[in-house]
Amino acid sequence: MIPSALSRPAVAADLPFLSAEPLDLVGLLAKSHHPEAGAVVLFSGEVRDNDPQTDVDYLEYEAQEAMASKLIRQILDDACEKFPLKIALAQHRVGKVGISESAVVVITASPHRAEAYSANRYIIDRIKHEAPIWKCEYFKNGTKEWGGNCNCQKITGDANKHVYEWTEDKK
Amino acid sequence: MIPSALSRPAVAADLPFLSAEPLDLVGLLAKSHHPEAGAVVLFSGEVRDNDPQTDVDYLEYEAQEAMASKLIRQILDDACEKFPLKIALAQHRVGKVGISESAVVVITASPHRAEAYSANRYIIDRIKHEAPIWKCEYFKNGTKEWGGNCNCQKITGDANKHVYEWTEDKK
Amino acid sequence: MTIQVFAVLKDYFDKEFEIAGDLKNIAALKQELAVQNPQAANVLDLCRFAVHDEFVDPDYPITTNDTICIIPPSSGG
Amino acid sequence: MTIQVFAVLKDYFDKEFEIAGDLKNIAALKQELAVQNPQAANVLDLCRFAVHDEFVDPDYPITTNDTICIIPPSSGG
Repeated sequence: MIPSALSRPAVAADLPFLSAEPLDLVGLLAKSHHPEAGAVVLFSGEVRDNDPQTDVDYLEYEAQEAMASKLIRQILDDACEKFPLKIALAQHRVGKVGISESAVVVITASPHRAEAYSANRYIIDRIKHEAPIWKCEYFKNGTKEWGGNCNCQKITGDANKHVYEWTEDKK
Repeated sequence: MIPSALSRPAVAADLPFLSAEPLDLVGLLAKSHHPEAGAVVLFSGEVRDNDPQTDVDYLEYEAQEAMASKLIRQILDDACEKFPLKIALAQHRVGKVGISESAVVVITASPHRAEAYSANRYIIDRIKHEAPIWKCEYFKNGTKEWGGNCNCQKITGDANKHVYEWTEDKK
Repeated sequence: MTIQVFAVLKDYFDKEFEIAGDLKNIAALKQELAVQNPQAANVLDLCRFAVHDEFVDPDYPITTNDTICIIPPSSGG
Repeated sequence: MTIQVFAVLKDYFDKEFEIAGDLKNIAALKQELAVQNPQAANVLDLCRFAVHDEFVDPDYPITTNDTICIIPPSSGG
């Protein structure tokens, strides 16, 4: 499944952007090599158990699936416009996710490593800030808490304006 | 092989830093999860075939193995001092390496993603600049060329002073 | 019209429910929901609204046949 | 003393060879090698020298029993 002879890189058209099953990191990585890509970067966002207050038992992710899938595709397309990528893929988990399991994976491949890192952060930052996907932490004491990762509008005053880490790379 | 209850993170003490065999990216990734690490970043440096002049047939890597191994261990130790890493590992290939094969892999895992990316670039940049490892490109037309990735001393005037990309992340 | 809510909004509303009445646009719908459930008013202020899977502005006109999604700030990853 | 060279230096020298003579330090060794093989002088200028797997300075004293590695600039990855 090495994408070849494409004017635009493979945005993993056959990969669903959301998955109710465990993410197959090693399977995706095994397919993410390209003869013109000297650098492959994989990011996996995983469930931690060290919440400062109470221990996390598991997480559950909910999505507005149609909008989330469309947005992830758009983010990958945008990444391919901004960076010279040979491979760009992303998949986010929905449903119950246990400790140390992957909630989201992003793989980028490009001729040189600077772009592979920058594009990878671009994609994950936008997914985390913009995709209509929500995390609910279920704690061992029986309580739960909906996540609030993206509080950008408290800073920017605009639900459409986000503060991204990846912009630090662009100086 | 999840490292647990270590005051310093596992620097993959049982993993040789140099390997004459193909790098087992998926095996290494499968082991690189940690309950306190919310972010795992894997970098794979792979052999490209699109040299602008002539087509690369394969690469061969040579190392001063004792010094290279010691330095990679030192770089991983330094990374663990600078960044809050739960996992840090690196392995570089020696000998003949084919197109799309991995020549070097770096995996970092940390509570949050910014450090996992920064530490990963820190490690690969230092390995590429400092480790006594040399690349020789063998072209399809029968010629060969020793690589010159690190030309930093042309800029800095000092064989010990390197220009790193990862410093861009540190502002 | 049919309202679908997500994530933390499910602590205040049913996941999917019908709402009747003369609501001419998204802003009017939001106000009506805040009146029905005052505790949700702060959360609703942070949300965006979507019709046919596209985000719409407060003055977007709505009809009784529309399905409207209320989208809290993202917290994926 | 025994000299080991790596990478591009193997185009100019044997991978491992013996060198005799009254060479008191690394700088003297480097000068001797450049005299023996003038085409290698530019490359040698870019290299570092190591004894017992540690980098050493030009004034590091060497003896006939030492093994000295000549290390070109890195090009790994």
